[in-house]
Amino acid sequence: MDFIATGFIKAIELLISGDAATWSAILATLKVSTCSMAFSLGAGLPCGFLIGYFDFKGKKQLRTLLDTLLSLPTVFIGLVVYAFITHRGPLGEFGFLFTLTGIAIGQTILAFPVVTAITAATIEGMDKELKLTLITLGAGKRNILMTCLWEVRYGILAAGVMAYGRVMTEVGISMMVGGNIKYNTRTITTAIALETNKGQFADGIALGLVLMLIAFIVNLSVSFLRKQ
Amino acid sequence: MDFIATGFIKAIELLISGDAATWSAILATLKVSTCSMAFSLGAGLPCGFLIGYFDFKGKKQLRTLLDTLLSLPTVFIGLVVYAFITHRGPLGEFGFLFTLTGIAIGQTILAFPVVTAITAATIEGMDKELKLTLITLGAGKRNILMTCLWEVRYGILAAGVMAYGRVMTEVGISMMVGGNIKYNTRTITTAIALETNKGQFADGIALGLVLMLIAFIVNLSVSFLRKQ
Amino acid sequence: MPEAVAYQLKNIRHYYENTCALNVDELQIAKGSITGLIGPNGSGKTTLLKLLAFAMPPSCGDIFYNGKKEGCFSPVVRSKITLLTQKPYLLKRSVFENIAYGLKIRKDCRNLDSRIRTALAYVGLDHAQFAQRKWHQLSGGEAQRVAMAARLILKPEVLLLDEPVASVDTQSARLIRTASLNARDQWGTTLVIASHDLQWLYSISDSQLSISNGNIFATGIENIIPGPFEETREKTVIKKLEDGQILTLKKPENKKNTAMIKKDCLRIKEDNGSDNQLSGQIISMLAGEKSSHVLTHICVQELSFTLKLVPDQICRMNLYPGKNIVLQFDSTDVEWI
Amino acid sequence: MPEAVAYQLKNIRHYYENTCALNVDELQIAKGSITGLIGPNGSGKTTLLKLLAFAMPPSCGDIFYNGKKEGCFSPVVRSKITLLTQKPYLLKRSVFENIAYGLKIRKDCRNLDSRIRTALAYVGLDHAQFAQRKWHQLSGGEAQRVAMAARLILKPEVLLLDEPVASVDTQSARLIRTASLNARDQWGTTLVIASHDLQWLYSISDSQLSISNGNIFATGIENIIPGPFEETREKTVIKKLEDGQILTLKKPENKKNTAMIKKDCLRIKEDNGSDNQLSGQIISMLAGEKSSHVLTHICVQELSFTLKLVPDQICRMNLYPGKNIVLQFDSTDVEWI
Amino acid sequence: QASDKSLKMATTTSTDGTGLLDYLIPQFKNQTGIALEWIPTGTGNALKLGQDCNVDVLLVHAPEAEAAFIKSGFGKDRKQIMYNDFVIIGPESDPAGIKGKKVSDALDIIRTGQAVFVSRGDDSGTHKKEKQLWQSTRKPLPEKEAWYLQIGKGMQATILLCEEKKGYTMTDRGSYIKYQSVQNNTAPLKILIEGDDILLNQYSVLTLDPKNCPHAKYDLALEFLNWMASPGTQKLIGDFKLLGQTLFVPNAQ
Ligand SMILES: Nc1ncnc2c1ncn2[C@@H]1O[C@H](COP(=O)(O)OP(=O)(O)OP(=O)(O)O)[C@@H](O)[C@H]1O
Ligand SMILES: Nc1ncnc2c1ncn2[C@@H]1O[C@H](COP(=O)(O)OP(=O)(O)OP(=O)(O)O)[C@@H](O)[C@H]1O
Ligand SMILES: [Mg+2]
Ligand SMILES: [Mg+2]
Repeated sequence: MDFIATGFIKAIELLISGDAATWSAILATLKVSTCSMAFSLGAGLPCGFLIGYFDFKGKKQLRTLLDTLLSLPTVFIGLVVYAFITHRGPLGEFGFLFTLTGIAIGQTILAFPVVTAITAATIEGMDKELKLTLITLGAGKRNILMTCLWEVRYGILAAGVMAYGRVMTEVGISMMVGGNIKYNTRTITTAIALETNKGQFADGIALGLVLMLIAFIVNLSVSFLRKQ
Repeated sequence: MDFIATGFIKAIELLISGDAATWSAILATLKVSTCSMAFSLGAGLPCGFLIGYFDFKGKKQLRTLLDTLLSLPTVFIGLVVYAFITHRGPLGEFGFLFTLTGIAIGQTILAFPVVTAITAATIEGMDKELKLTLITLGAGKRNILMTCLWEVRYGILAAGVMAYGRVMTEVGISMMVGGNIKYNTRTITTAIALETNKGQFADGIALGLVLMLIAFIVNLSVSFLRKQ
Repeated sequence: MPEAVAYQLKNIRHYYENTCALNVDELQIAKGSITGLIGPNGSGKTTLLKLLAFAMPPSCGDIFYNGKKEGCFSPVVRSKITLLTQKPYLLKRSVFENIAYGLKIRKDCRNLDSRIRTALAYVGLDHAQFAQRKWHQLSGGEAQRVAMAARLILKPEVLLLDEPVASVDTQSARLIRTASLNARDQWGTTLVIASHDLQWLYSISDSQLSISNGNIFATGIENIIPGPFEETREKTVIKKLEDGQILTLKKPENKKNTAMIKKDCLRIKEDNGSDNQLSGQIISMLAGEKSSHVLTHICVQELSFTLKLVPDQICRMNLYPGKNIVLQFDSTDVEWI
Repeated sequence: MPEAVAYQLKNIRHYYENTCALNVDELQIAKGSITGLIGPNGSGKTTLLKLLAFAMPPSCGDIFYNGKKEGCFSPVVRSKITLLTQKPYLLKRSVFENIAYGLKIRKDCRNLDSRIRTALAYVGLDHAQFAQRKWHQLSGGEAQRVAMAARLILKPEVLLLDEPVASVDTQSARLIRTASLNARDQWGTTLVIASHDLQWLYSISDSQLSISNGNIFATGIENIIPGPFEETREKTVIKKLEDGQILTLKKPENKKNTAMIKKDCLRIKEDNGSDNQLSGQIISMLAGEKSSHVLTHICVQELSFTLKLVPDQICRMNLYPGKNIVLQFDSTDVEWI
Repeated sequence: QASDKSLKMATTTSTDGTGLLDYLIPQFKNQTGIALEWIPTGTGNALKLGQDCNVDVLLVHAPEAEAAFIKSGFGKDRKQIMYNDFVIIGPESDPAGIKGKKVSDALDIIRTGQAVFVSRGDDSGTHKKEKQLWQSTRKPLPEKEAWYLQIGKGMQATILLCEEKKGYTMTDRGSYIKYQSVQNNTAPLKILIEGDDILLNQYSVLTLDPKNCPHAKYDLALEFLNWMASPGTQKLIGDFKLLGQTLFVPNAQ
């Protein structure tokens, strides 16, 4: 139990003292999570919309597949990304291995099904009258997409925060693809994993608290989208 | 790249040959995920309903907090649970450490905010007329809860599969609380992490595929709830 | 023995944010009565019905049902009172399940199938054709009627109907009327019905309440003259109509800005005794409840008036819809609200 | 010069799953006309309007707009044709934003505020009071009227209205009528309007289409006698009413099971020439479009009939709502559909 | 500029976890101007990263696997740098009674007494060493036995699990000292066996064969290898202490 209390104090120390390693990890975490969220939302929202909006043959099967992709273990994604961007892999020449870019690629793959699945479910639960109303008001395809997403914004917000939580907390991809290089690709979660592995539980707790503080600030700043 | 192909073949071999270690991990995974899903749904659905259904002061703040809990790193949860159930901890006497029960406790904590947040968002997006209709048809509090959840079942299903994905893919808790003891508390994800650490990428891929196969079967079996 | 009272409302106010949507000082609704609720959009009909259904508590004031103050989840309220909402919402299941829902909640499932057949027949829907349809496979009016059937099957003590015939065809409107009267006669149900279809409402209700701006008048279908008015030097106010005709009304007490004239105070010109003489046109004539009088709608430019005429007068004056007439009333007959 | 044609429908069939909801072999709608759509619940009005709005493609058949076959997302269709849906859905934003939405899509935002003020005035809503309200802060009728304003502001070439006055008060119904006529006169808008409020519909439309079971009759407000019928030994079928009265109709051709009688073929008893003599009661009388005739509804047990009477006859026979009369028609005047 | 004077190294968790690299590498940067980044991971994965040319140099401790690595044409030069030693630890009360025994005898006692023994089971250098100890008893390796827990985790986690289970395990001395320091020297697990020859643990630096990995920075890697073996660095290693105890003994030839 002590290490939790110690962790609390250490968390405050880390932040105040401006510990370089910690701040580097915070920065790395922010960079990759921002990147992967941008890409997964950019791709996932339209995909989720299409799946939820239209009725087509094989929709149910596609949804089941999507649900299965939610169970993609992060280490597995890490391995597959590794296979592609390793020096000998098909994308080896870009040198993405052990870079934040590599992690962002993996996390995008992780977050994409989350965004897509929740968006699809939300759009599916949308009032059918909305569709008709938009068409009759003269909305084009683009307008329909944007307006529908805005109409179900609480659901979309849920998709976003869910994907964000997934990205922020994953270790497998960052570890495998990023390599956990200090001052470079070490993110907060890989740092926690490392400290824990070293038996430095208090440090793990401290870093965990730092991570949640970041998540809290981010969530707070998007909470204006919530219903008042 | 080769190890992905090799992994495919190994996955089939593992399943067919009835490899004892693999099957033990499969069983452990099924046990804890079932347990933690049952508890997190049991607690998360009502909580999510209450948060989404009622308007109360501080609701927005509570939602932000809930969103932040989505970013609880699994290792962090693992550490906290560890602190409580270690033999020096307050719940030490129950001997939950390094047991599947311990993992299930941690995973329940992991899945609970997921279920709650998505349920709340779904219930919030529900047609306000439904509430009125149920009351006027004479529904009691219990009926309202059950019927509302059933009315937004696609959203609830999304909450379920999302939490399931989270539980199935987490490593931190299983590793920390379960201890990754072979033939005992080793789950598929901890096994993947181990193989990857050993550089046995093909085995990692194979186990990942096994995990996704399980997830696929589970998702398939709940997909009857989907809109036809 | 005095008539038994189902509802008693005292000093009810209901606010949405800061605007007062309902303002009832005193209201009684008798058991087994059928009360019509008439008023323009936004006058507070739905608000009143929701309060009567105990679906939401009033901002202040007390509602007594059968002499007792009840709350939202009191068993009496939930099992005895039902409201057909203005936008009927069907549960995402079959028509059968929708209608059975209320009974299943009450754990009362004897003869489910035959009771549902009866309920569907009440609203003119064929069991074989509709029972197994999904909620989204219905036209607007059919959905409305299914929702009505789901209320009728409960044999409620109080049946509150919010625009039950809004998108329903005339034939079905007649069936719903029959079913409602039936409910009252067979089960002693108390009904309160809001509707803009005055003809239909008039044909079903014993008495009418008019609502305007959240205020209730128990006097039946009244004629409302909305503001603005101009003050004159005498103790009157005037309103100019679009074609230049002028209404003269006695001055209101403080702050009141809506005028009301009782049906009985309106006359179609026979003498020259009134200070208000308006030329208008008869638009429609409807048979009143007991065929002994005829509800006549007269349009005077942007205003519309309703009169109760007796057949005699109609024949004597050769009145028919489309005829131009002169309407008259005394400025002193106006009440301000 | 022949009248310009806005719509031309050819061999349209629309199926929901396996049931045919609409079946139109040929239909033309002239530019600038106002067409009323009349029919019982589930007859296919909404289906037809959705097809005319190109909001869904018909299962088979072709719809030509201005002589061209158009698809759902053709720019002409999307910018020129608009439909007020039966259950108006408001976007989850303010009233102002709801009404502005269509214009914003068209990137036409000049004088937004004043145009919205005008649109709100069309439907009788006050800009100051309503423009900033949220979508859920409206009563049923107010929401309906906001939806209407959102269509009117577009100045569409075609305005399709699905029960625009269903939950709207009489005063506002009149405003909507004025606005619709205005749209036709000022912008040359073609209107197709479905409504169960026959009086209102009759007062606005140039011509009426009756729909029954998905079949369209261009002949106006007809009288429909639904089955079942019993066959007799002669070449007739009969229908027994609840009180024992009997209708005799000529035998239908194969499979048709709904009878129709034109308004002109119905008479209120003066001679004894017809084989069908039904005692019924006048329920309502409405002024027709140009005040030269009166639409009279007569109820004969469970059936209702509509007649066009001239003022002359009304005065001569002393007709008024509530009066019991005898209705007659010849069995040979019946058409089968 | 940074790109031509930088190196990536895969290494085992122990060198990172004890803080040795944090102590050494800044000096390396000072003296040679080469920025070295290291990826702490299991020995198995470290070798794999070298084989795939994702790093330039390796610092590992699994002599047999290293030999095989070079033999397969993946590695070129190998230089012994230092060693530390392994110890067998267990509860202070030592219920099985192995204190001070020879390693192979102690393991036999554990096996027959079915005392809990925690194995890292992660194919790391330490795990390989442990298997070597079991082989020295000339009996088959334990696998599914209930008392033999293979947990597939890092050394610290293994020690902590061992503490919870009140069992025995084998660890490198550095990890044990670290464990003690975290527990404020009140750790319930104590060293029961140490000093046996078989318990020595050799760390080496390996460079990659440029034939296999033409893009790897062989020259810089060689510079690192030589720097590690240089007398100055060797002294630095010898001076590195945790809680006043020497962790690594330099032994470059
Ligand atoms: N949720 C709300 N928030 C704010 N104002 C509301 C809300 N609901 C209704 N109102 C306002 O309260 C008044 C009364 O509304 P109510 O729904 O009772 O009217 P109504 O008589 O049923 O009208 P209608 O005939 O259009 O159904 C209206 O002015 C309306 O704008
Ligand atoms: N989605 C659907 N699936 C199956 N059947 C449908 C569907 N929508 C409508 N129908 C059926 O098609 C027929 C025509 O429906 P439509 O909505 O066009 O009727 P309507 O004339 O508009 O009726 P109302 O006056 O009740 O609005 C009805 O019998 C209805 O039950
Ligand atoms: Mg209302
Ligand atoms: Mg319709």
